[in-house]
Amino acid sequence: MTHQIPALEMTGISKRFPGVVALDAVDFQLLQGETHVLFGENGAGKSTLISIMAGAASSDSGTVRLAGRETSLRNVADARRLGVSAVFQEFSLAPTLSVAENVVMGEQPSRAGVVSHRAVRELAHRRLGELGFEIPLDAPVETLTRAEQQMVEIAKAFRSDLKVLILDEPTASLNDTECERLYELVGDLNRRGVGVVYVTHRMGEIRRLADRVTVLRDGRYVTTVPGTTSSEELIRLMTGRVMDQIYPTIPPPTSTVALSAVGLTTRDQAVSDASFEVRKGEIVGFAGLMGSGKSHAARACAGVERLAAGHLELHGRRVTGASVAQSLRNRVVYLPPDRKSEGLLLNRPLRESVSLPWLGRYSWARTLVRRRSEQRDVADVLRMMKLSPPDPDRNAEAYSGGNQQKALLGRALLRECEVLLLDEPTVGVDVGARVSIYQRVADIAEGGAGVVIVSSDLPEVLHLCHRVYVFCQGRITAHLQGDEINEERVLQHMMHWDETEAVG
Amino acid sequence: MTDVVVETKPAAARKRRVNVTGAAARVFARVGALPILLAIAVVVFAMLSPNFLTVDNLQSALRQNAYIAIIVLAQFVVLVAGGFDLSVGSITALVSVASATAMSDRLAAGSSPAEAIVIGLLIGLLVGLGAGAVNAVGIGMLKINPFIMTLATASIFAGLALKVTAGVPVSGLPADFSDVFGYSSWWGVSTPIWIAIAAAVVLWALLRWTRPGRNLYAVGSNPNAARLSGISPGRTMALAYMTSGVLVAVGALLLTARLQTGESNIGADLPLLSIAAAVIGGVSLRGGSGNVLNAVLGAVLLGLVTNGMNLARIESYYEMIVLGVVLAVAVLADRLRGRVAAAINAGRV
Amino acid sequence: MTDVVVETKPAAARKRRVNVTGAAARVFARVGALPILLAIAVVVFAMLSPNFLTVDNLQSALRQNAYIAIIVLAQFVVLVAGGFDLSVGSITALVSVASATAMSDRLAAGSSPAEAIVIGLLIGLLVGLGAGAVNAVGIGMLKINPFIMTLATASIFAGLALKVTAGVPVSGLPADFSDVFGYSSWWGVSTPIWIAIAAAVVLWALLRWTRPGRNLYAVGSNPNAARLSGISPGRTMALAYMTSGVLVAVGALLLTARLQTGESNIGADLPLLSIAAAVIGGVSLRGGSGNVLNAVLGAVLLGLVTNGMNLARIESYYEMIVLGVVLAVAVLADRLRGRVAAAINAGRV
Amino acid sequence: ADKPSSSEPSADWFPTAVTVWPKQGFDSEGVEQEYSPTDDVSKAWNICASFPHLADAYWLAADYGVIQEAERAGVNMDVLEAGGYGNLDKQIQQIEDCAQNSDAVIIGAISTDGLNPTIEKLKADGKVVIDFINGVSSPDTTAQSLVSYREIASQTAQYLLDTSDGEAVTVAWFPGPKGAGFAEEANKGFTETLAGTNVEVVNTQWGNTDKDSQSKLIEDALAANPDLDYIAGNAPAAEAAGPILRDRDLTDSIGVLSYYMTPGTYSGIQTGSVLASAADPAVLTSRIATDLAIRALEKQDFDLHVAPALQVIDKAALESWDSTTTLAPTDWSAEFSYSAN
Ligand SMILES: Nc1ncnc2c1ncn2[C@@H]1O[C@H](COP(=O)(O)OP(=O)(O)OP(=O)(O)O)[C@@H](O)[C@H]1O
Ligand SMILES: Nc1ncnc2c1ncn2[C@@H]1O[C@H](COP(=O)(O)OP(=O)(O)OP(=O)(O)O)[C@@H](O)[C@H]1O
Ligand SMILES: [Mg+2]
Ligand SMILES: [Mg+2]
Repeated sequence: MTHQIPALEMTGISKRFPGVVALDAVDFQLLQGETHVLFGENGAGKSTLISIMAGAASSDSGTVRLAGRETSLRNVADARRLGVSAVFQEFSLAPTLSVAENVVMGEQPSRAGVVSHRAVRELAHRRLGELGFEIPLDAPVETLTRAEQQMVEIAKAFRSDLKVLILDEPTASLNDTECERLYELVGDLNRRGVGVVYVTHRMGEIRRLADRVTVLRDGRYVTTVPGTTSSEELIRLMTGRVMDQIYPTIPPPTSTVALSAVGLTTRDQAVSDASFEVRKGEIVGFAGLMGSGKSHAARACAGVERLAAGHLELHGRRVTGASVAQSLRNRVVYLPPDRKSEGLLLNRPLRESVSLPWLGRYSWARTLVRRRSEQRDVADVLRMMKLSPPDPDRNAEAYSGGNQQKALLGRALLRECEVLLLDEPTVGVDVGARVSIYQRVADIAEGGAGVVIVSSDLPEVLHLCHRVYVFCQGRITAHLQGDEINEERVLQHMMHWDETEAVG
Repeated sequence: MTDVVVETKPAAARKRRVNVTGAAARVFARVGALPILLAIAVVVFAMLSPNFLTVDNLQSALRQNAYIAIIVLAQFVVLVAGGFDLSVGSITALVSVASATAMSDRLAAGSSPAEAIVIGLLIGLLVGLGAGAVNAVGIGMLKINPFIMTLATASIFAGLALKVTAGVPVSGLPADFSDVFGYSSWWGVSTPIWIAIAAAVVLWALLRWTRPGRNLYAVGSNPNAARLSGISPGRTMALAYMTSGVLVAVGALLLTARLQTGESNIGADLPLLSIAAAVIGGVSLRGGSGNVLNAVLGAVLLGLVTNGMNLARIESYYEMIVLGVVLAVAVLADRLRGRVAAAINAGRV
Repeated sequence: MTDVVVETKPAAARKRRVNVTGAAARVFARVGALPILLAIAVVVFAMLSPNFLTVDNLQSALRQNAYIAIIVLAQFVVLVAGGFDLSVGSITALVSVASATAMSDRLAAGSSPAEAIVIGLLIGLLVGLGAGAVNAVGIGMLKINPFIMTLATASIFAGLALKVTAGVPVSGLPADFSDVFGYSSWWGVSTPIWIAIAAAVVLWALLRWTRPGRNLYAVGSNPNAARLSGISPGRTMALAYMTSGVLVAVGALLLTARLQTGESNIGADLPLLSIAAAVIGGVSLRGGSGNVLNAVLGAVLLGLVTNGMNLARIESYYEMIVLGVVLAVAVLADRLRGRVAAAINAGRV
Repeated sequence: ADKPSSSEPSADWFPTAVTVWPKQGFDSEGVEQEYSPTDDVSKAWNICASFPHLADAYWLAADYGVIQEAERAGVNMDVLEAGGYGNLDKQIQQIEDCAQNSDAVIIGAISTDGLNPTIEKLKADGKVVIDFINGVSSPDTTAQSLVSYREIASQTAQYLLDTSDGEAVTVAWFPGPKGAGFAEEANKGFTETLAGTNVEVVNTQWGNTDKDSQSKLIEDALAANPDLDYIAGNAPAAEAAGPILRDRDLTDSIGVLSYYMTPGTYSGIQTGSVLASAADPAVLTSRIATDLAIRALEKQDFDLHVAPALQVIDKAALESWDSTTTLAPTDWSAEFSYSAN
């Protein structure tokens, strides 16, 4: 492999955005048949570099060579023609179109200019099949869950004539089992000589996949190391600091019940007959495969989903059917998993997204906004979350994905809560920031709040939670605590709900 | 909205209720609000006026609305791509005066009627294409907001049409033009209706079976996603506006044939009317969805309601009020359909 | 679009060019397109007509546009919340005839002018609020698409206004009404201008300093996010439409005072005009952004251009064309600003 | 702007038969007499004329009238149009703008009452205000040059009574846009005259006076009343009726009447598709309006309300009728200003 021409080579790539240098003379080299991980903190410039490779953005300076030839990629179509294809961090799906249409978008199989709908479905079916994803081909994409959308997104990039495949946090919303097939496919591609650029914050994925790792920090190239480099070393390279431990020690819970749900069934039947409770000072995990109903169970607790049956109690007080506003007044807060569609006010200053539910608390007579104290508190929280760049008055859409996620979490930390329901809280957040987030969650629990973590990231659930409820097909299939919380048991209950009796 | 069966009822009564409303709900969810509203309109107006449900009247109502239906198709194409066209009315006027001027000039210059007609048709289509191209450049290339761009060109094209004619109808068109394109009929159905049907079928096929057609939906649904899939949203949008311009020209030519003159003050209502018809036909103003048949049905519904009210001699104030109510109800009913479908899916009906 | 300095130039020339265009670009990027376009318009029209740049004319142009500015504010509120209001014109007509009818009836029934005026104002504001409430129910509660709902109510309200007056203007208003609200002035500036300024300031304060104001932006920006934060998008939207209705009523009352009659045939251009002014003022049609000052400046720009063209005796067909071009250029310039800002950032200017 | 018009020589429109009222409005007793414009114009006055719109042949004739008369008399003329009958507010702006550099304003009003404050202010500023064609209720106008639409529609109705000769016949009536002053007036005149006669107005359809809208209204009226005898209404309705009736072979059985004249109805009368049309001499009205403005500015004697004589024109009358009183020449294109220099 020594004299091989690199599949992709970038030199001196720079890119500025208003107020930020996203990339500063970055070099990057991708060999044929290797998986090359891009690693760096949130806002380090990974996604920006990737958009330039994929033709989705232009660089201010620098050159791109594909298979040794200098090329200028003016748009995605150019890149695709040269065999470069990408899964972007933010979904790029057409919500009103079907899954099949989305998978083949831009390259519908056609004969003599006539699109064959049969061929479209076959191609989509094959792509999804290769990845082992089972998604109804005719469902409009807007009706899918985030995880399913992620799968469609991945399927779009797996084309037949690939030379370079770029994956920007493709598994952020998938859980381990669902990721496995993807890893295998990446391996297959490598063997066929396809170079894969892979962005991830999950150390496990680096272990599993990386041939080499390029580290970026603050838009600058730091170094490229072999994939076997230890996690501690990678984190040190990324943050410039040594990080001893990711997960904090979690304090023991109290025995007072904060929130309890009995026989919860949602209107849309996504959850049926689920009973669970959260105690003060306790961190409870909701695990489950995609579409298992874990999110909907959490949403129902915060008044986001309407109930068909069952009831909810907060500190022994009935709060069944409370609206979102009432829940917030009861200090029950739900953070949505999809920061773009349900979380942030994208074209408003980031500050406003953070203080949104709490505006009443920052107002005289709940009407006149005290802008000064709002600004101060939001700035404090975001500083603590290590927002980069630390300027809450930039529009939310101008932040990197991970930083948007931090801001969303900041929303929950802005005010003290009784019950905090975090749905996929650390999607796309870098390891360094995750440490401080986990620490905050532990602190909040210690402060007496009940915390629910809904997550597809199994390690997160395993390490952070006192107890775990496992969901399958809308029902709770297991209730694990203490030593019972381990990977095999959780996985087993996720998939075979009939083997164990539903827990009441 | 949908009645959920309450738990306390005896099971038998419950069962029956489910069956009756259930069947109705299922029909509703299947066919949508539009055919039902059309049926209601037909029944109501048939009761209000004995002349409504005659072959003659229905044929005449459809013929009157044939060119509107074509312009609704033009609007439809643009809406699917996530655009908006407020200039369809002005383009109609401009095409009308341009083609009429061309025909009457040719005729005056001694051409044969057939030659004059062919040239007039060509000029009309070219003007429509050109007007569409202006929109296309502004929206597709310069990325000016479609609402503003077409509002601007609406003003510009109307100014041009007036400049050409000073508001005086252009007369002296070949009689054949009007006879063939305005008043002839084949197998008992008049030509404008045939042309509208042909336009709808062609457009349907283009949107369904060609790649640019599919791209239109993709761009309308999420331009950024389309871009990241290698589709140029700008170029696709430009294509939509040019197609739209040509379709408007077809409608305008039919109208000119019916009026027998080129008119600069026609079409003022068309922009909002065509959008309303398309939306009633289930097209989303956010782009990326809608089907040709329903858009045409939307135009037919509005046309029949107006015709019916005219026949029933409803006072013109009330006509305005009724039309407003029909619009709102049609869209509301479509929303309701979504709910009913969801309820059926959730097994609650 | 933005001129990027080419590499081949000698360094010295390059440097100078950067400084000159650079400074201009920086100013442009800072203040935006609107003030620059306003300045250009003023200079051009001052050259074309000696009467343009007189205190009298500017005062008169502003006074003429004061009520339009208020209606632009009404449109602005709704646009910020992610809505759309095509009924502002019809509400204007309805408020005008309703308040005029009330005043002239009171006066005829022997009330004092002051009493009649107060009642007329109240009725006018209530009708505006009521009309806004109809839109609010349709859009906020029944979730009918704003475009269609307000198109429907535009037709309904216009029908009602005609029904109330039977097409005949309502005269016999108290002279004081017109004197005070249409023609008086304070410190040399006429009352309608003061009222427009007051409305703008109040609205600005409400949007900036109150929770409902902030909620408006949130709902406009992302209704789902707002909902998950305990804000009801429906209720917020409803609030926007009711505020809008009241603002339209204020504008309509001023207009009625200037006309001294209640008229059903006013405001036909207002819906599109007000949206155009707001968009020129940088308001996004996708909701969630825009500021009051710029929206008002947008109205002023359109008003001054029309006034200037009238003074410069530009042929009215060309006026339509020029107005269209100004619209497109204003929006294009605003887009350009973003690019220039980006280029400055990238160190390319 | 001073391109010579190749049309009819513009000098010989006078003397012409007019009715003169001693006061504004139609309440006083009118006197029939001859009218000639003043030949004593001391300077090139600045006059502006405001139209509701300039998008049809009727207002084009008015445009022709004011521009030609300005040329003949040697004064400056500016023409403004408000873009339609829904835009009263815009018309006021235009009048205020143009009044700034005009000595006199000729107003074709969108609204009978809505311009009163504007006119009051113009008067206070010492401007001459001539009310023409549509009519306003303001007491502050200097003079009026306008015919009564009520009268003109009434004459149309009278013609209908005469031709139907006492038989019981039906007519569908298309006055024009609801709420527009001229259409409301015409509606009164038409229905009043036919009230209690054997002519029954079976269908009244209001609508915008574009040919497209009128065309639909006619088709619907025909569907509603299959055995209709007459169609009467605004000029676009009469124009639109031609092809529709021919298509249904009804040209001979349904008579078409218009209450004002346009080139379309004129050629309709020639070809027989229109039975008759009232001729409201828009060109003369406009010329007289211009002359009234000049007389007032010159401080000469003038009449407070002048209206040219009305006529209903059918094929028989067409021969002897001078179309230049009513229609702009076919080669006339809209002019927005004339400057005398
Ligand atoms: N936006 C949506 N539209 C329609 N159905 C949905 C939507 N979101 C979720 N569902 C359905 O609701 C059910 C439960 O979804 P939920 O989001 O609670 O699952 P989840 O376990 O959180 O899955 P994921 O890991 O994908 O987030 C699934 O059957 C899914 O199909
Ligand atoms: N559209 C934009 N406008 C302004 N600034 C932007 C824009 N997109 C990205 N940036 C800035 O560029 C920098 C790099 O962002 P990028 O998205 O490449 O980070 P990333 O490494 O992918 O981070 P993450 O791990 O959070 O996804 C960030 O500081 C971000 O704020
Ligand atoms: Mg990223
Ligand atoms: Mg979930």
